[in-house]
Amino acid sequence: MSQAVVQAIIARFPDAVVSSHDWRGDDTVVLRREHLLEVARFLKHDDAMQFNLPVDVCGVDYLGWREPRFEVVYHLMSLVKRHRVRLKVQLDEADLRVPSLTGVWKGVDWFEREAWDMYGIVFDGHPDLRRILTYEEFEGHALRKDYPQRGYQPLMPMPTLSSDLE
Amino acid sequence: MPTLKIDGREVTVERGTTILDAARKVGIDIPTFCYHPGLTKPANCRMCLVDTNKAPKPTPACYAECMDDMEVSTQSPEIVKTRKAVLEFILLNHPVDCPICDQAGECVLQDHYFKYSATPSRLAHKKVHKPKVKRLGPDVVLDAERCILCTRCIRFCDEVAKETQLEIVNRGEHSEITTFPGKQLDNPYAGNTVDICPVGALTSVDFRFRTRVWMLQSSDGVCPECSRGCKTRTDVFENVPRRTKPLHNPRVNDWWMCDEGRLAYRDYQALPRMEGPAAQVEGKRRVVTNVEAIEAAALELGAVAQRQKIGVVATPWFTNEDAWLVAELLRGPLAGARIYLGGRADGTADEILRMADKNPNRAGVEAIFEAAGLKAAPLSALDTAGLEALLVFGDQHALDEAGLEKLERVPRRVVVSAFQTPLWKMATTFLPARTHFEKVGTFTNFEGMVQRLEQAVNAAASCKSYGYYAMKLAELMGHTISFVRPEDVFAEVARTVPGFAGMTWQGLAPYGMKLGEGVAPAEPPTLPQAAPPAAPTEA
Amino acid sequence: MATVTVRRRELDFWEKTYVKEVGRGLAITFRQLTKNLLTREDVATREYPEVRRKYPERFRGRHRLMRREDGTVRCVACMLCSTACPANCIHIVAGEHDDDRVEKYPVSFEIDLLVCIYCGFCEEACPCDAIRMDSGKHPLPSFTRDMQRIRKHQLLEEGGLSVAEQGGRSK
Amino acid sequence: MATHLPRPDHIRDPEWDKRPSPGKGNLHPHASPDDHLHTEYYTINMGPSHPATHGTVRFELTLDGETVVEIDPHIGYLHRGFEKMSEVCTYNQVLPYTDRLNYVSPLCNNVGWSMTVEKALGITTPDRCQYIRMIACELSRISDHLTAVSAGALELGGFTPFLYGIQAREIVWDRIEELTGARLTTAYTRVGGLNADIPAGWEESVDNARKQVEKLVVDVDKLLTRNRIFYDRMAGVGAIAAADAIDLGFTGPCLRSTGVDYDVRTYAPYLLYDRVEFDVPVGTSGDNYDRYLVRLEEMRQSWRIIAQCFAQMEPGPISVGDWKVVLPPKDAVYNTIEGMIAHFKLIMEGVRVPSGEVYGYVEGGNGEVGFYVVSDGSGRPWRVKVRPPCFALMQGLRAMTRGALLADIIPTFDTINMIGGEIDR
Amino acid sequence: MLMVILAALLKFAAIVLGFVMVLATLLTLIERKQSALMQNRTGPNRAFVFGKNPLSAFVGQLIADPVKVLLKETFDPPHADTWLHRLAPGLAFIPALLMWVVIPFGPGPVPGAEGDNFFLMADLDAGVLVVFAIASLSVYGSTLGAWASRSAFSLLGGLRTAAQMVSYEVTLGLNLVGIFMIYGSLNLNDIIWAQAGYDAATGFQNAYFLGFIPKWGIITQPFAFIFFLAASIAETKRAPFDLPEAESELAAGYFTEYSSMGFAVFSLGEFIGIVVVAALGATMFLGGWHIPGLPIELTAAGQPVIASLATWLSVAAFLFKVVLLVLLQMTIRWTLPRFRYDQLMHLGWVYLLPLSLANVAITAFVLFLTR
Repeated sequence: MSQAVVQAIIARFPDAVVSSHDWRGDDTVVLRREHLLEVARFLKHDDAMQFNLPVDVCGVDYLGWREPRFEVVYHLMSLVKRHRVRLKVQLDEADLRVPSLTGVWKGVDWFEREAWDMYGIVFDGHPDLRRILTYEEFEGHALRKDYPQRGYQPLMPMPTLSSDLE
Repeated sequence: MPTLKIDGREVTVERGTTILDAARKVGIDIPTFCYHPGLTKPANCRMCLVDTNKAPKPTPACYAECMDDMEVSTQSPEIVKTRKAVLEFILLNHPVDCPICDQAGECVLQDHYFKYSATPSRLAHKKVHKPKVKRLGPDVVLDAERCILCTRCIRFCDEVAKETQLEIVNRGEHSEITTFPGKQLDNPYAGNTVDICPVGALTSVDFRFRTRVWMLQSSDGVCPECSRGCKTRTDVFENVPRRTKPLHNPRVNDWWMCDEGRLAYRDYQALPRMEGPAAQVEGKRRVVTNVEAIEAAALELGAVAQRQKIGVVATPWFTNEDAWLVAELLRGPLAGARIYLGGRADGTADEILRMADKNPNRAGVEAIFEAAGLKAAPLSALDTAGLEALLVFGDQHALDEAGLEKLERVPRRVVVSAFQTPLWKMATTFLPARTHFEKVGTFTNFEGMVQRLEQAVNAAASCKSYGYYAMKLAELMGHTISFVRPEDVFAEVARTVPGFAGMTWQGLAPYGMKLGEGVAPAEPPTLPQAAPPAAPTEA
Repeated sequence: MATVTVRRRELDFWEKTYVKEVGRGLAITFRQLTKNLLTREDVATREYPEVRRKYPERFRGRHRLMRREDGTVRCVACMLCSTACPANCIHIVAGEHDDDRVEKYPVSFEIDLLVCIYCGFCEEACPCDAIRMDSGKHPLPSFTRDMQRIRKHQLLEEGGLSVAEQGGRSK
Repeated sequence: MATHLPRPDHIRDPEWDKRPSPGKGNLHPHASPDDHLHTEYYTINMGPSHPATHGTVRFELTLDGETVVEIDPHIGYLHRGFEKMSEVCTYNQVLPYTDRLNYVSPLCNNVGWSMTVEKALGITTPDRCQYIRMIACELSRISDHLTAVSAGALELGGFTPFLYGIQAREIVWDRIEELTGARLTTAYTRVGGLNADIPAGWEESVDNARKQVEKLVVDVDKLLTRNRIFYDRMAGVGAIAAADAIDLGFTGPCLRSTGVDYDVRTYAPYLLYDRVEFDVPVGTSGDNYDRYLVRLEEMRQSWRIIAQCFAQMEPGPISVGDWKVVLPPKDAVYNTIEGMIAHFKLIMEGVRVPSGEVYGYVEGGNGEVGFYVVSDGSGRPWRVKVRPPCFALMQGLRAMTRGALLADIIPTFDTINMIGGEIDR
Repeated sequence: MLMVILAALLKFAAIVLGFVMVLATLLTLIERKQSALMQNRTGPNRAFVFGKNPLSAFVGQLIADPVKVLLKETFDPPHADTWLHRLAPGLAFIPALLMWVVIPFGPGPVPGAEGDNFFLMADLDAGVLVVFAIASLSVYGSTLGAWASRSAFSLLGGLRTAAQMVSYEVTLGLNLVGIFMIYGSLNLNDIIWAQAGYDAATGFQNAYFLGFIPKWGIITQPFAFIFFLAASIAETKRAPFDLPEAESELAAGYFTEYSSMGFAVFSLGEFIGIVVVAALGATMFLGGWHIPGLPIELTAAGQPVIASLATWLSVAAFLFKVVLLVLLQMTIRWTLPRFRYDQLMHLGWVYLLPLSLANVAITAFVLFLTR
């Protein structure tokens, strides 16, 4: 329905878009990291876009399925135009940084903190990038695919189950 | 070289290729029941029917050969309907047995029905009843009601095991599999019939009702029961191995393995495991911590000034990594020690898979020791005269009473083993080891095939691999080697042992590599400089 | 469908003096006080061990195992319940039965009620009407964790006869 | 407003963006109302075990006397790894876990989850199923709002209205129990349908419940709404402007209280919300009092919707009939191998969802509950992300309470209606 | 002299232990029962001592509560000043008891006549001032307890207590000024007699307005009564003025860190405070032991039988009025939400205090006109 948004992004930022699809009606644009910030500003401030509601930000780990390994997914909505869009930025494990959108929408603050906490994705320019759901002493990032389902933490010592040379 | 189109995709194949193989080559899956790549093709289940322009009726894809200009359709409405009909026919007399059937979860019938039909039953009559629990042999039970008469088991006995033991009796819906009168399904490969049975008609007495297959966690391994080294899969539930199944490796074992290897996992559960390290404390043997035991072992070995007075019993149950680390120990701090290579006694062999040498890695250990310049005598030539200390690895040594007595005469006896054996009883210092289920590493079979072993079971924290102990002992005796992952050790093996040259850990998947098969190294392999034997430590 | 703005008035003078609303509040609470002194109509509490609520038919309570007509347990240890269980609280050990028609039965059947989340998936997953959660009974408190692991015989004590036709054999 | 303390304008704080990251000694320059007095800030921890921090949360408060200089909410005390657990569960097995997200309106989460998976599957459930889901959602919403309203009263010291509200909630929960078999851990919907149809006589039972609940709500209303003590505690407190609320990602009653009529049920009608008549109440000033009034009104609208659903509902199937999605009927499972196999496959492997990603969202008790699901084509989700509405609301708490009094945190925190299960997952 | 002291002590023991303590203890339970009924609940009814009936449960609960509290662990917070921490509940408790010395429970001899009032421990001319003097001491207990607990929440509660009690004492006192002016005395005994229509100058006369409305304080000073009620609830730190212990903000305010007996003594002190202010209110505004229609002369003279009957009836009337006021306080407590701290101060200083002053001024003006 609002494929128009995707088209507008592609038309306006031809270099920024890696790919796009609208599976099951969810319009999705995969962006290059360098262009994320300007696309976000465009989406928020352009009269035809007006994406004023930051719905969700999260990370996804595709370890063992796809390359690059990580993705940051933004869900945005416009209460004025009543359309939605999903932005994605693909990130390589070696360079897990993405510009923070806190300057565009204040509401992504905690969501970005959560993505940092769960995946270790660094949001450049975030004013207060701390862990949010886990605690400061937590080691590793819990939602990564290589974090075990039953992980143990320094504050909760449990027997190690490693297949290392022992 | 016929070129044909399957579902619109063009493919060129060798003459004589079946449509099924051609389709799988381009990634189109055609369901089958009776077809097995390792057996002949009777085309009796009709599941693989496809439409072709060369025949007025649907053609069995597993049997029909490709022809030029053939156009095959695996998804036409006609075929979809045919498959549903075949499934309905097969299920017509199939009992409502999933809850008690061991195959549920890996049942081809379940998969195909759910994928290709998933429509309700139209049966309005009684199902035909046949014998339910019929023992065909020592390890195989038949449920005739569940059988879909694909004859895979019959063909397997005839073609692979070369012993004609099974047949079909009666006709029509009363047909059933049975053994020839007076015969039993007791050939040494009988367990494979259970594996290849697409439904739950043949089940293993050993595995029957123990657990459900979808709860199992599998890990690839190598069967250690003989030097063939069949590629296997160990299925584990709640950290206990529940069964061993052969995996396809065309270079070693095709799809099969012998029952001996298949059921051997039980022996490891039956043997009493020893998980407590022990050492002499004030003249008595006590259970100590791992670190203390290793230190005690290092002191005992270090107390012997002349390395010639130390005897070392190595085992062909080492992984290549263990062997390399032990070789480092023997080349460095224990250089000059008298080395024996033990292992289990020879057993039966046949032309199919089984080898006489019942140890998994003799070839690998020998190659690595040779590269390290170590000479190992067979255990049969054991001579402990004049030895002051003994370091014994492994538990499955062919040692008779006399041999044990000879060992016991040595005053200091360090034993590294996993189970409670006579060796454990006589050890002055005991270090608990891991079994092959608990290790990551590689085995080299009699032909020099190097295959990877995954960890199937979590070991107790006190149990370590042979290589770890060798590494720690060497470290305590002045020769520091430090590795964390077995992969890293293997990389060293590949670098320093000629036969392994060019092999990589990743390169071993899926079917392994043969010694000498890797790319030759650019420069001759160099062994790391071995430390001179450390000065004897005061005991 | 419309958007309505909620009614929001500033307080009037009497409301601002507190007195009016305090009086109105007191009237309500006093009304309930006297009413509850006289009748128990509005009283929502129940004197629990003596007076028990009748649970609705669908109430998911403690599990029970059903029996066949001959009194044996219907469960054939297919372990679908422990598979469907999101909390992994069902532990079954299967065994081979002497009777060829039964073939498989649970040697032990344990449910750890401390882990159970009472979602009812086991009941839904059971392919032979063996496990049900319609006992209408609460899990009971206990002094040890082990007492919360209810065993086969306890589950059977609650269990009744199930005459659900099964296996299509009678047809 | 009866207050003599100068109150900083917490509608929009221009210093927000320039604010250094919180840390002791790095405080807001204008936060202290009494600059001429020499006062020392002091920090206290409110929670995680504190009567007002239900749901377990901790506020790190920097106070100047009783004035809040800085508030730093720490969440995560109820973090159970829902998203991690979901990755090893089949799509249906995730369902009981969704009960525990917003545990005062579990059915909304159930419906949201099922609908998300159905969206990924590309299937639509029968009308009757959708009507029942709507009724379930609305009952849930009523229980959610009753909780929020009455717990708010409790926290302001009004124990009696709290118990009236809870009594009303009990009545609603009893109806939910009749429908689902459990009051709170409902696990009612399934991918592609429902666990069971509505029980006999349930319509009447719900209607009785409505009468009782409305009577109790009237009492609560009388005890609170026009009472000056309550009014003064709520009105003008915790106010937020519409633009800020949107920018912070607010949804649900909290956003509507600012005057924005965003309601998923009308913006993107799911289920059959486009076939029923109801109003979306909005507030004017976005303060606690508006949030309270909006919730009261939404309860009334929910009863309206329920009545219409019952009137429009017709007999019919409650699940899609496809055996690849929903379990076959028990009779087919017991007696035919076909049903048995389908049953086994669904339990063992779960519903196979085509590879792809969807974001499904419904109007939960607190606002838009979203589920972002990435599927790799197997029976278990690759990644599940919940978009909990109060996550965004809680990050707005700072904007709503800085410069207010310690006591103002309480009603503001309450009207946000933070649910630990949802925010921490 | 010794005898006088002994008699006073005995009287104190009898009245305080026999009435106040019992009533306060009962109140802890009555409040729970009453609030339960207001909230559609049943309330405590499980602690049976003899048979399964409500009375048994009532008595049982009265026994069970103190037993339970006594068996709890006494906990002193680490780093707290242990001695002050333990002393504080006593400091809060004792003043509440002491206030009883000047409150007359029943009729004594006519003012000016010979003899002591049996129902009064200390017949002081400045009786009300004693009450205030003692009441202002109780704030020390709360603040000391709060301070000694060494907890941020306690401290906030303690500070609030101090501020609140200091603020509302002013109002409380001012609202009684009108009464003093009308009835012309600070002596509580005299005030009751005056409400009953006794005039020191003219004897009994003009006992009722319009012939049936008693000349009680509530009639002559209606606004003062309302203000007094509000201020007295604030004095006892009960909802809607329970800021010092505001549960949702400060956990339990100044006694957050108390357990076992310390906690019990604090809460018992609070209940005694409720009874005290109710008694003060009954004395000042509801005519004390005066029963409208019952000629007060009967208690003073005539046949001993009738006199003692009338006396005891009056005592009962006093108790009845106290209980009534107590129940009113409790109903209010369970009906209303809580103020915010600044609103409370605002109410006290901006509304109640000026209004009370105005009330005094108007009373003075009216008195000036009428006399």
